[in-house]
Amino acid sequence: MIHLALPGALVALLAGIGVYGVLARRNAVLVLIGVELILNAANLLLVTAGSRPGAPFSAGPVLTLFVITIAAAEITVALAIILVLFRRAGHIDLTAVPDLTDDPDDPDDPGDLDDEVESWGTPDGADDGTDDGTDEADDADGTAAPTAARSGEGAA
Amino acid sequence: MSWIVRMIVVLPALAGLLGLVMHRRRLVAAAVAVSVSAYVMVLGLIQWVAPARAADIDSLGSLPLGGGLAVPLHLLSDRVSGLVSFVVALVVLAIQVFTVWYLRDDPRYGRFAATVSLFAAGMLLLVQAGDLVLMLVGWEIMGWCSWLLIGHDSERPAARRAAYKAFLVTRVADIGMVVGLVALAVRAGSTDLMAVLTASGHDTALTVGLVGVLVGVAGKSGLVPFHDWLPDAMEGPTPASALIHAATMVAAGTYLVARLFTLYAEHDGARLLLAVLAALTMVYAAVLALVQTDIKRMLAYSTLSQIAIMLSALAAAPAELGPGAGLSHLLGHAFFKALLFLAAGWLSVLGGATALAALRGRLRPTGALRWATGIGLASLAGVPPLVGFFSKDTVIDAALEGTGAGSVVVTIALLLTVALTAAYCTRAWLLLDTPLAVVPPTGTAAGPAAGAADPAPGSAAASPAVSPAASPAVSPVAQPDPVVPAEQVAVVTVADSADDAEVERVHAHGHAPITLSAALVVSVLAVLTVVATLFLASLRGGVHVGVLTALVSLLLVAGAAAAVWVAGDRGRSDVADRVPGPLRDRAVRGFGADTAYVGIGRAVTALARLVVTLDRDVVDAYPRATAVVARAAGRVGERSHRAVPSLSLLGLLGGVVVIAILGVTAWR
Amino acid sequence: MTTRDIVFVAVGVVTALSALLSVTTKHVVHAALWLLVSLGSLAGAYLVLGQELVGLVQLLVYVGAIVVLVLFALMLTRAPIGPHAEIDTPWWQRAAGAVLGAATTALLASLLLPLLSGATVDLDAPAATTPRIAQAVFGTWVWPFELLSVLLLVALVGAFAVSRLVLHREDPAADGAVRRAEGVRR
Amino acid sequence: MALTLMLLLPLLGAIALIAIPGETRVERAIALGATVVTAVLAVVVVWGRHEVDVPWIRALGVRWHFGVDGISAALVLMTALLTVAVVAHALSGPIPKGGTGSTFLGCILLVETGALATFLARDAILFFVAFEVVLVPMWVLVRRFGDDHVRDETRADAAGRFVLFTVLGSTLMLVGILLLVHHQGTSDLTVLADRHGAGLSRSLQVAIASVLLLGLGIKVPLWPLHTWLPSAHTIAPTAGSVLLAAVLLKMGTYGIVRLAVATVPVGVAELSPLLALLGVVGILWGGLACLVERDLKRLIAYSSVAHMGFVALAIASGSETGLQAALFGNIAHGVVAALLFFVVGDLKEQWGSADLRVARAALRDKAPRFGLALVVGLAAALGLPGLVSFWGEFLALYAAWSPAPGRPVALMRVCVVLGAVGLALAAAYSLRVARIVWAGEGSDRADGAAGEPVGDAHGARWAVVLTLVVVIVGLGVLPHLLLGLSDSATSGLLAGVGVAP
Repeated sequence: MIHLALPGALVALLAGIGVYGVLARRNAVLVLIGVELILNAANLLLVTAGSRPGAPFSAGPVLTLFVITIAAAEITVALAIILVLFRRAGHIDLTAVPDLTDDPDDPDDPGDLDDEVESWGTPDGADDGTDDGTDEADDADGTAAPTAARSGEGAA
Repeated sequence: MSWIVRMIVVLPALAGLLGLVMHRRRLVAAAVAVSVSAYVMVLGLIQWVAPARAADIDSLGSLPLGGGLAVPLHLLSDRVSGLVSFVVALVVLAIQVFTVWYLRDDPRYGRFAATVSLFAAGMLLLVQAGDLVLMLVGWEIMGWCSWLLIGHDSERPAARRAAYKAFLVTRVADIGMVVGLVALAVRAGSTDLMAVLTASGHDTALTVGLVGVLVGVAGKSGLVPFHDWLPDAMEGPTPASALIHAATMVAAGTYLVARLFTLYAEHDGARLLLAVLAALTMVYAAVLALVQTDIKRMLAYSTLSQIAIMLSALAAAPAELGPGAGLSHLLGHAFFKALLFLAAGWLSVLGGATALAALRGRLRPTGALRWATGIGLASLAGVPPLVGFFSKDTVIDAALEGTGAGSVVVTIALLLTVALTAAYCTRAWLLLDTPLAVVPPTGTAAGPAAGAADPAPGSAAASPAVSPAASPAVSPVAQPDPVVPAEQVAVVTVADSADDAEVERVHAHGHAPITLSAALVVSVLAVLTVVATLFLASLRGGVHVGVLTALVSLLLVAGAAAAVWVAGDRGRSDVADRVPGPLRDRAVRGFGADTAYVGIGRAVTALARLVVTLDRDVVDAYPRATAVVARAAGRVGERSHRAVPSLSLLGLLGGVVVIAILGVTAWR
Repeated sequence: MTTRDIVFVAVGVVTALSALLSVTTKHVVHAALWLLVSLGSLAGAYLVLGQELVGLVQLLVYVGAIVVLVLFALMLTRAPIGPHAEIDTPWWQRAAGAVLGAATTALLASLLLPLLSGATVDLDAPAATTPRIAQAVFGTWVWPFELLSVLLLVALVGAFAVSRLVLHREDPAADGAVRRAEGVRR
Repeated sequence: MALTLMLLLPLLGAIALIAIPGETRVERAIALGATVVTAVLAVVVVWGRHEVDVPWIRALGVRWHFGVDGISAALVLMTALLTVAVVAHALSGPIPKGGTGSTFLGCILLVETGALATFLARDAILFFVAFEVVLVPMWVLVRRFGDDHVRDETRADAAGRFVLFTVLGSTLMLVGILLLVHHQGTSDLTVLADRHGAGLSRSLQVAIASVLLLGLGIKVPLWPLHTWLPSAHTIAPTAGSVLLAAVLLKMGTYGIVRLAVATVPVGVAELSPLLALLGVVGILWGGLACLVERDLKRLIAYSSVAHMGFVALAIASGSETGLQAALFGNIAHGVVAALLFFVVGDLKEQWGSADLRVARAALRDKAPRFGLALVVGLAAALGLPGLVSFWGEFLALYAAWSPAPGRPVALMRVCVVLGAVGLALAAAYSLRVARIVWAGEGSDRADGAAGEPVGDAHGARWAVVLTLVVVIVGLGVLPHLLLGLSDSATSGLLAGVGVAP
C-alpha cells in the first residue's frame, strides 16, 4: 500500500526545482541540469500513473524507459551544441548578449544565406584548412589533458 | 441594289488592305487603287441613276446586344447617298490618277494610295450609313487617315506637327461628337438613323445630342474655334489636301448635319449656334484667304469659308426646303475644289514652290492648266454658268427664305463672303496670270520671309537651293546629343507653322513632266465644273436660283473683282500688300490661333506633369508609407527578439506559467 | 501511513533536497554531483513504487551515463573549480525564477494532489512486473521502440556532426570588398 | 473530360518544365506542345460548353466545379491563345537572363493554368485558389527574369510591389468571399448567382460588395490602387508584361462581374457611383500621365489604367449593355495591350531601353513591320473605330449615359463626358508615341547606335504580331462574334436567373 499523493507531491517539487534551476543558472551545462530535473519529474509522474491499478499496456514504465532514452539522446546533442558554442564564443554564459550578426558588412544582402550554405557545404580541408585545422588540433589537445585532470578533481 | 451599296463601302477598304500588302510593288498598287476607284465610281453612278425605290435599307448584321440598345448597322441607300458617293468616288478616282504622276518618285507611294483608298472607304461608309455608329466609324476612320496623309512626309517636322495637330483638334471636337451621338442613341433606344429621326421626347438629350454633334462637325469641318488645323494640313502632299478638302473629310460634317436635318430644323438653339459659327467662319476665313502668301493656304482658307457656306445653308434653310441647298454646294464645291487643288499641285511642280510670290505669272505660258485654274477660280468666285454660281445662289436663296435670327446672320455673312470670295479669287488669278515686270517689286513683296523665295524665272533649278535655306528656320539646328529635350517629348512642340508659311512645300519627287492621264484628269474636272449643275438638278432643292439674289450676287462679284483689278494695278502688284505689314503678318499666321492651341496643349501638359508628380509622390505615398511602417515594426520586433537567452527564457516560462494558471483556473 | 509511505517520504526528501542543492550550490561540479544523488535516490523512489526495471535503468542511464556526460561537458568547457559566484543569474532573475518555480510546483500540486489524493495502490503482493514490461516493449510497443533506437542513432550521429561543425567566418572586411566587387560586376 | 485535361495539361507541363534542369531542346517541345494542345482543348471546351462538377472538400461543401458560359468563354479563349503566342514569341528569341529557359516557360504555363482555372471556376473558394496560383509564377517572371538593365533593387521593388498589392487584394477578396459564403451557406457561384443576393440585408450586401470591390479593384487596377502596375510592367519581361496586361488584369474585372455583380447586386449598385468615379479618374489620370511619361512600357501601363477605367465605368452602369461593354473592353484591352507589349518588348530588347527621350531612327522606314504593328496598336489604343477597342469604349459610354435604374444619372453623364475627354487624351498620347517612335520626331539628331535601324520582326515573332493585328482588325470589323458570346449570359447574370450555359 502506498498513497500516490506522495509521489505526486514529489513530482511537483522536482518540476518546480527544475524550473528554478533553469532560470537561476548562467552556465549552460547547469541549465541542462535543471532540464534533467524537470524530465525526471515527468518520469516519476509516468511511473506513478502507471502503477495505478488498471493502467493499460504497461504504459507507465515503458514510456518512462522511452523518455529516459530520449533524454539520453537529447543531452548528447545538447552537450555537443554547448561544446560548439564554447568553441565559438569562448564561454557558455547564457546571460551574455549573443552575437547574432551574420555579416556585419551587408546585412540586407539576400545572397548571404546562399553564401553561408555554400561554405557549410565545402569540405573542411579546402580553404578553411589552415584556420580550422589548427583550431581543432588545439581543441583536441586542450580537451584530452584537462579532462583527465578535472575528472580527477571532480571525483575527489 | 444592296449588293452595290455594300460593294461601294467594302471595295475601297479591301483596296486599301491590298495596297498595304502590295505597297512595295508600285505598279500593282497603282493599278489596284485606280481600278477599284473607277469601279466604285461606276457603282456609285449606278446607285445614283438606278430606277429604284426612294430609299433602300440594308443591314450589315445587327449587333447582338442584350440591353435596351439596338444597333442594326443599317446602310441607307437613297438618291442623296447615291449622288454623293458618286461624286466622292469620282473625286477619289481623279486624285488617285493624279497621284500616280504626282508621287511617282516617292518610295511611299503604295502606302499613300492605300491610305487614300481607306479614306475613301471611310467617307463612303459615312455616306451610305443609316446608323449613327457606322457614321462615327466612317468619321473617325477619315480622321485617322487624314493623320496618315498629312504626315506622309514624316521626315519634315512641320508635317509631323501638322498631322498631329489635325488629328488632335478634330479628336477634341469629337468629344462632343461621341457624347452627342450617345445622347441621340439613348434618346431613341437605337442607333438606327430612322429611329433617331423619329424618336420623340427627352428634350435635354436632344439638345445635348445636337449640340454635341455640332461640336464634332465644327472640329472636322473647321468652324471657328477649331479651324486652325486646316491650313496647317497643307503640309500633306497636294493630292491629300485635295482629298481632304474637296469631297471628303471636311465636307463630311455637312453631310452628317444634312442627314440629321429634320432634327436640326426643329431645334432653334442648335441651329442658331450653327448659324453663328458658320457665319463667323465664312467671313473670317475669306478675309484671311485674301491676304495669304501661299496658294495652298489660300485654298485652305477658302475651303473653310466654303464649308461654312454649306453649313449655313443647313442652319438657315427652312425645314420644308430640306437640306438640298447645303448638299448641292457640297457637291459643287467638291468639283471645283478638287480641280483647284490638283491644278495647284501641277502648278507647284512647274514653279517649284507653292508660295504665291514664287508662282507669279507662271500660269501664263501653260495651256490646259491655265484654263483649268481659271475655270476653278471662276467657279469658286461664283461666275454664272459654272457650278459654283448655281450652288452658291441656291444657298443664298435658301437663307433668304429662312426665318429667325439665324437666317439673318447667315444672309448678311453670305453676301459679305460672296464679295470677299470674288476678291481673293481675282487676286489669285491676277497674281498667277500676270507676267512679271522686268524689275520685280521684291522690296514690297509680301511678308518678311517671302524675300527668301526669289521669284526669278527658272526657279525650278533654284528651288533646291532655296529649300535648304528655308529648312533651318523650321527645325532647330541639330544638337550633338541624341537626347531630345523634354519639351519635344511632351505633346506640345514649339509653334513653327507660322514661320513655315512661306516655305515651299513642293515635293522633290514630282518634277517629271506631267503625264497625259494626270493632265486629262485635271481637264475632265474642269469640264465637270462647267456642267456639274446638271448633276445637282437631280437633287431635291439642289438648284434654286432666284432672279434677285442672282443679280445681287453677280453685282457683288463683279464689284469685288473690279475693285481688286483696280487696286492691284491690273495684277502688277499684290492687293494684299496694301494691308499694313504687321497686321498682314499676323493674318498670315492665322491671328495666333495656333498659339492659343499651343497654350491649351501646354496647360494640359502642365496638368499631366502635375498628375505624374502626384502619382509618384502622393498616390504612391500610401504603399510606401505602409512599407516604411512595416519595416520599422519589423526592426523593432527583431530587436526585441535579440535579447539575452536567459532573460528570454524567463519571459517564456513566465508566459507558460501564466497561461497554465489561466488554463487550470478555467478548467476548474 | 504505511511502511512504503514512510520509505517513500524518506527517499523523496533526499531526492528533493539534493535536487534543490544541485540547483543552488555555488560549486559547478558539486551541482553535477548533487544531481547524481538526486537521480540516484529517484531510482530508489522507483523501487519503492515497485518498478525495479525502471529504477535500474535510471541508475544505469542517468547515473551511469548522463551525469558522467554532464561532468565531461563541464570539464570541456573549462568550468571553474571551487565556489564561483558567477554561475548564477542576477538576484532579481533568481527571485523571479524562484517565484516561477514555486508557481510551477503549486500548479502541479494543485492539479496532481486532488487527482491522486486517496488513490492508493497495493504493491506488496509479489508481481513480476519485468516480464510484463518486456512483453509490452517487444509486443505492443515494438515499433516505437525501434523508432527510438533509430532516434538514438541519429542523435549520436547528429551530436558527432554538430561537434565537428566549423562555423565559417572569413574576414568581414575582405568579404565585403569581394562582394562589392561582385556587385559591380553584376 | 476535355475541360479537366485542359486544366491539367499546362499544369503537368509546368511541373515537367520546372523539374527539368538546365537547357535542353525538350523543354521547347513540351512548352509549345502543352500550350497548343491546351488552346485546341480550350476551343473544344468553349464550343461544347463543357462542365465538371464533383465534390472536392466535403467538410466545407466546396465543389470541384468548372464550367464555361458566355461571360468566361471569350476570356478562356483569349488566355489559351495568347499563351501560345507568348510561348512562341519567347521561344523565337533569347530567354531573358535570370534563370533557365525551362523555369521561364514553366512559369508561363503555371500562369496559364491559374488563369484558365480562374475563368472557369464556378465555386467561390475554387476561384480564390485559382486566383492565387497565378501569383507566384508571375512574381518569378518579374523578379528573376525582369529587365536586366536596371539594378537588382528596382527589380525586387517592382516584384515586391506586385506581390504585396495583389496579395492584399486577394486577402480582402477572401474576406468578402467568406462573408458571402458564410451568410449564403454555399460557395457555388451558380447558386449564388441564382439567389442574386436574396436573403442578404442591404447593409450586409454593401459590406460584402465593398470588400470584394476593394480587393478586386487592386487587381483591375482602379485608380488610387494602381501604383503597382507601371513598375511591374516596366520591369517584367515581354512575356510577363503580356500576361500581366492580357490575363491578370482581366481576372480583376472578371471577378467583379462574377463575384460581386452577380451575387450582391444591391451592394454593387450602392457602390457604383464610386466605381464610376474611380473609373473616370483612372481614365483621365492614366491619359494625362501618358502625355509626359518617358518610358514606353510605363506609358502602356498607364494607358492600361485608362482602359480599365472604361471597363469599370461600364460595370458601374449596371445595365446589360454595360456588362457586355465591360466584357468586350476586357478582351479588347487584352489583345491590344498584348500587341503593344510584344512590339515594345522587342524594341526594348534591341534598343536596350524604351526611353522616349532618346532620339532614334524612325520605325516607319527602318522597320516597317514593327511600324505597322505599332501604329495599329496605337490606333486601337486610342479607340479608333474599325478596331477592337472602339466597341467596348463606345458601348461603355452609351451604357453609362443610360445606367440601370437606381444609379445617379447626372453623375454618370458627367462621367461620360469626362470619359470622352479621356478618348481625346488617348488620341494625344497615342499619337505622341507614334510621332516620336514611328514618324521619328527628333530622329534627325539620333546618332551612333540610336540612329541605326532596328532589326525588323521576322519568323515566329512576326507571325505572332501579325495574328494579333488580324484579330484586332477582325474583331473591330465584326464585333458580332464577341458580343454574340456574351449576349444571353449577361442578361441572365443581371436578372439573377442563373448563368445560361
